[in-house]
Amino acid sequence: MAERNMTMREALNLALEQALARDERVFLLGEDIADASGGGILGVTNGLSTKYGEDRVIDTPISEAAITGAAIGAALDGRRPVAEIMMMDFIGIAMDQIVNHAAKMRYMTAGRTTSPITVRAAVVAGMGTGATHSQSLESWFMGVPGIKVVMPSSPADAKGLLTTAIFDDDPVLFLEPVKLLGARGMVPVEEHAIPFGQANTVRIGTDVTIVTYGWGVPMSQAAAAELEAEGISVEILDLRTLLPLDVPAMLEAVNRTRRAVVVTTSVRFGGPSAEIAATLTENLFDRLVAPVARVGAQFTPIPSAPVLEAAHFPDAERIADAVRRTVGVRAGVGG
Amino acid sequence: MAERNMTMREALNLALEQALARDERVFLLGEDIADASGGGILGVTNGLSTKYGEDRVIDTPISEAAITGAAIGAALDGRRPVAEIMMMDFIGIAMDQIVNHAAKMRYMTAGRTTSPITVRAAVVAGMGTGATHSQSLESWFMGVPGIKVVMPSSPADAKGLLTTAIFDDDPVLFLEPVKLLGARGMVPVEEHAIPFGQANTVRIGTDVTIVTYGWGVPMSQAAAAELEAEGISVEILDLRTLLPLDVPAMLEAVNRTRRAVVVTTSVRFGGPSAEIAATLTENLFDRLVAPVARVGAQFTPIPSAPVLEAAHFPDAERIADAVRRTVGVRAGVGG
Amino acid sequence: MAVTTPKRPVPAAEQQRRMYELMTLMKLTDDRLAKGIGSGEFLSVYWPHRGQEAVAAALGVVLRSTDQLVTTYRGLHDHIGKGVPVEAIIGELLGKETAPGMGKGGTSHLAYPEAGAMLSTGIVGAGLPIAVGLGLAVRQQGLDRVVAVSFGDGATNTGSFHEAMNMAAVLDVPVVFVCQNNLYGEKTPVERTMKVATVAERAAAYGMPGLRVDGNDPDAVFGSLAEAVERTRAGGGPVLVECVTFRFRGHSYGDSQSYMPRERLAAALERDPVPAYRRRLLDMGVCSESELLAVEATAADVVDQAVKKCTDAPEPSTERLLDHRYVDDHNMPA
Amino acid sequence: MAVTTPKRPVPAAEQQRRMYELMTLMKLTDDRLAKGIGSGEFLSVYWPHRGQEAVAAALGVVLRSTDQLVTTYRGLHDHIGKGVPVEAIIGELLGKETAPGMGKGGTSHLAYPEAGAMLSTGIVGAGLPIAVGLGLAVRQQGLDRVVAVSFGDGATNTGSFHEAMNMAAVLDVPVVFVCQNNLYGEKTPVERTMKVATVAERAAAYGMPGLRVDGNDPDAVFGSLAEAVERTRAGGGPVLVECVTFRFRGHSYGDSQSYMPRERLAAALERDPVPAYRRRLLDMGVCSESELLAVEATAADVVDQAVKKCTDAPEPSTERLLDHRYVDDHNMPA
Ligand SMILES: Cc1ncc(C[n+]2csc(CCOP(=O)(O)OP(=O)(O)O)c2C)c(N)n1
Ligand SMILES: Cc1ncc(C[n+]2csc(CCOP(=O)(O)OP(=O)(O)O)c2C)c(N)n1
Ligand SMILES: [Mg+2]
Ligand SMILES: [Mg+2]
Repeated sequence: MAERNMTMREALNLALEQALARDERVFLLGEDIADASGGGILGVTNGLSTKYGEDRVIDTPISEAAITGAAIGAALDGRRPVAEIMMMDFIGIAMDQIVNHAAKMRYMTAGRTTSPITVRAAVVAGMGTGATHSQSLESWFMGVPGIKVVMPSSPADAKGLLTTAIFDDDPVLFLEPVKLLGARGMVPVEEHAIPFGQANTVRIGTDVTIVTYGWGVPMSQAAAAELEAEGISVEILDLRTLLPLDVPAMLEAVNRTRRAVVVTTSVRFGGPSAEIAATLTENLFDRLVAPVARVGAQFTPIPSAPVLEAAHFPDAERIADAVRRTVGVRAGVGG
Repeated sequence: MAERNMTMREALNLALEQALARDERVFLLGEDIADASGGGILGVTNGLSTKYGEDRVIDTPISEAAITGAAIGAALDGRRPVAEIMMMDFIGIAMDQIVNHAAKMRYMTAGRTTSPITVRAAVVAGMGTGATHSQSLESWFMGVPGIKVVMPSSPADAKGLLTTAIFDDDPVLFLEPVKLLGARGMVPVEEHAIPFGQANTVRIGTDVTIVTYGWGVPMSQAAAAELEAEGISVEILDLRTLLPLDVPAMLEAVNRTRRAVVVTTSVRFGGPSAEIAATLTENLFDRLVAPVARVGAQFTPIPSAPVLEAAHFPDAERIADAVRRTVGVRAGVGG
Repeated sequence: MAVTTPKRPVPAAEQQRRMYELMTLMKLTDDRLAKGIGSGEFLSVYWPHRGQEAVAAALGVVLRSTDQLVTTYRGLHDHIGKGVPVEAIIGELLGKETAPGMGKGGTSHLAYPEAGAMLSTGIVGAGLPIAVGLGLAVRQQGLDRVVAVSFGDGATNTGSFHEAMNMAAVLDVPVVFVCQNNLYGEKTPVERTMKVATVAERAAAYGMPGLRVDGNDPDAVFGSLAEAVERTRAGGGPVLVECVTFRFRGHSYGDSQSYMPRERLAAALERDPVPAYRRRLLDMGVCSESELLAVEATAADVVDQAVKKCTDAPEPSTERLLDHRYVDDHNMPA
Repeated sequence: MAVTTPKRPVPAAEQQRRMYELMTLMKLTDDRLAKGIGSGEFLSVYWPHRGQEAVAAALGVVLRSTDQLVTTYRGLHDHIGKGVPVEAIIGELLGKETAPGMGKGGTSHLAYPEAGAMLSTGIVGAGLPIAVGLGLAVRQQGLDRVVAVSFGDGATNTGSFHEAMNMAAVLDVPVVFVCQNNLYGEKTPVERTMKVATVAERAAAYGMPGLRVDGNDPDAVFGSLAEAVERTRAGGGPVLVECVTFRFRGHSYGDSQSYMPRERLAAALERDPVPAYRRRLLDMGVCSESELLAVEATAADVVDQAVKKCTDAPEPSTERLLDHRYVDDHNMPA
């Protein structure tokens, strides 16, 4: 397939555009997403209303519950709505619609009705936007049977996974790491779909497996590069989707390396790394030579001041430290 | 202290009454909680408006966001509001207020403002009320820095913990297991407070520790009684609060028994047992002789039909099976 | 916001008869469920609609079969009006494998899309935004379908009501908002939860017309709903119709109604829409006594047959527990 | 809903002068922050209030120091009006240890209870229910305090607005709802998000009075707010006041305003409330040119001093990261 170098923002835009072009059931709704309103606060929907009309790229009032509910209703009648919650921090307002309606609909009606919506939400971690504009709340949804949860780490994955999300027959929460919207990579130009539940080995290694996703991936790559110089060989598994969770891939990798570090930008305590670590340990108890380590954000609301925010979120250094402890190598003095 | 035999419902009512009597800053608000509206749909607030007036036991419209927000505002001015979300399933509607406002207020203002609210919510698991009236969603809150999460398993704990919740200087989510509202026990008659973050050993044992809370406690006790006959000695630790989490008590117990089973009525995957198991394993990796087992609800929306609902939720039998597997004893044929 | 206006559509005799048929079926279904639960024969939660039959019957007659309905836990009468078989309802209540949701949903989550009954919800107010989405789908597909969403007075205090009404108006979707104002939300009377005298006047905040009608009079409800539905179908945008009625058995089955002034309930029972409409049809000469008896006998028979069939039906197999969570379970947890 | 009525309170000369002082301080603060961010001197997100000074100045003068304020991310002018020191604001924006929230909150979460500034929120609409609770506390304590909550036009489409307005009316709390209708929510003009022409008329759905006023005219805003506040203080219940104004710099600093018709912005800039009020005070003889120059010099000095102090202040120590999560950290995770 032909590829082009583009940003994740452009890749997401292209996925939306190709979905709109291919299937007239697809439409977008959300706040400020039409070109008349700037084409999306982060530019992801830029140009689409001009091309596909305001009946398919719909600006809404500030009404997250109704945005989500309207998506559900349209999906119930066979449409393929892509709803935007501008930032994941606002998803609390849509929580009832997502959890009690979208996620449970198929089950409660034994498959008579379904809710194939995509809810896109930006995750603005690490950009100084403060406690109510920076949260990674994906663990809330990992415990909600009926929903799927996706977070890409590269432009190509963003495009392929968003395409899958839109045409998936179940409700999908699609999280966009704002830190990476400007990151570039080669992306298939034609429509392409990446299946859910299929983790991606973004780095091969032998000493330890880092299990991560989203912004965790480039941070882990930086740590791995640093560790390579110290002779530690790190494998990195990008989960891509948290639900479904590619447990077979996780087990295969960790069974080999026998050591694992789980990295998330979400809080360490009570965050998604808990389930990932628990699943690994349950399955590989006898193989693991060290406890599964977890690197996540400190257990605080996200501070606005840059110096505090940097201390709150994980970084390559903290990941590298966790890896060093896990492989039993202590670098330099102290440790 | 003098004690009286009473139900958990009566114990909760007494805690509310004593708080209202002692401190004029305490007031209750919620749907149908005044006596003119039946004194609470489950009877917990029965009689209180008659005694303390409708200015302190306030019936509200069906507005979970505003109920919670109004509690936060009043708390911000030093009141001690106790807000009722009739069933935990409706808490999605209040999620933004709880997570973005109540939980973060103290931190975001460096302590200048606080939100010492109590949010009471009934958890109606296992009573045939279906997917949107039966959920145990406490894991959502375990990842929210700033809130405290409480769930009692006995009438005495219910009273002592609710008293602590009301007078605690932080926001508290107080969960009431409806299955146990009618369960009886001896309860101190005078006001008493049970500190948060202090787990309770409800059964002493040597072979394995069950870590649980709420309705999980009586289910685990039933399993333990059954297992005793098989010669398996089970310790049961009732966490009482998930945040703070009494990690020292967990580690002390599991360090002794070297085996642990975590029991929740919440989903097993993505539920609270993940963090509990991960924490145990991280700290006791070298002591554990078996992986920490987790017993929870199956990963489905909660079915309404009784036979399916029974298959969804854990029960004493499934707990006993997990214990048997963990201690390496297989009872009877198959296993 | 007048109670009736002269120009409103008037039901034809055939429509009146149909409304009576539906009301009878709704009433007898409710009676049977109440009896079954009261005696312990049926083990289920149930939110009785008894007393609100006129609204649902008129809605059922006004809507086309291709129109869609969204309703609540208290909407079994709405389902019957929309053409959902009583058997499907009772099967779901009893949690049987043969029921539309296989008992997984229960009646508060009943859907029967074959009859246009798209959604029921146990979350107060939550159906309204979803109805807006169904309306959006109508608009996008250029259909002449109308979506009706039924909800209570208490629901109009939820944020969902506000967001949905506003969005419906802004997006100009063909949704008729039908408020069954039974004067209570659970155990709290409506005057304790809103400072306005009517629900209908809330429509003005969205630039939407609001009608108010006697919800115990099927002909009057028919008039208002027919006006609203046809206006909406013709592209006139969403409308709110408030139907003032009453709930005879309290919030859910077993509610002692301790909070209810005796005289208020007694007065409401005297306005019972079912016998009142029966009298009217006789007085107007729309039906003879024997025709009405036949209608009642048929309805009784439908309910009896449905109960029998459902009682005999198997429970769902626990092997089906994990079914219907996802379109496919690849790498999904158990 | 008339734009002004003759009986409304009129500001005294001293109040007018005070309003001009406040407007000047608000304007210069905004100018300085915009300059600092534009040049890269300050690294922060900022939602400029420039253009909306008249509302916040009138609110500041109408409210007593014991009254309370709830506002938003765009509420730094409201804070200034309420008496929050500019230094506290800039310190919070720069994330300094000396700031009221130690930089933990940032300006969108600023609180300064010493001046009655109880809450700012970055979640649209979320402040309204919280203001209702502050009002409830007033009622329960028998105080004669009024709570003012400031929010935008876009916020009136949120479920929070509806639930809060209704609950305020039902609980009869002393809350004045102040909508700063700047005609845009982020990049979307108000006419795309509601079908009614005014926000004020939404009050009727709650049985609450709604006023509408020219939000660029400090004297007019003073009149409406003073009327509303005194009515509420006297036990008359909550009121909604819509102040129609404009946002000069777009949604947040750096917004290119590509969505904004040039003429619309140009026309709004011509109605800039700060120079317009200056002219009026001169014309009315309330202040002399030299008095006004002195006011402006003082304000400029306050802002300069504040910037200097804040620039020199230390960053918060990362050792304080875990502080202020809970009253005590016993058994809390890290
Ligand atoms: C969001 C939410 N809050 C509370 C409840 C509990 N509840 C169920 S029905 C009901 C009253 C609803 O009143 P109304 O809307 O008038 O409908 P009615 O039951 O009278 O038909 C309440 C409070 C709920 N199901 N959902
Ligand atoms: C619940 C929520 N949804 C969306 C946003 C993103 N957002 C921030 S400000 C804003 C526009 C608010 O408009 P308005 O209420 O008119 O206030 P203004 O910014 O014009 O002062 C939006 C959509 C948010 N902060 N909170
Ligand atoms: Mg009602
Ligand atoms: Mg605005």
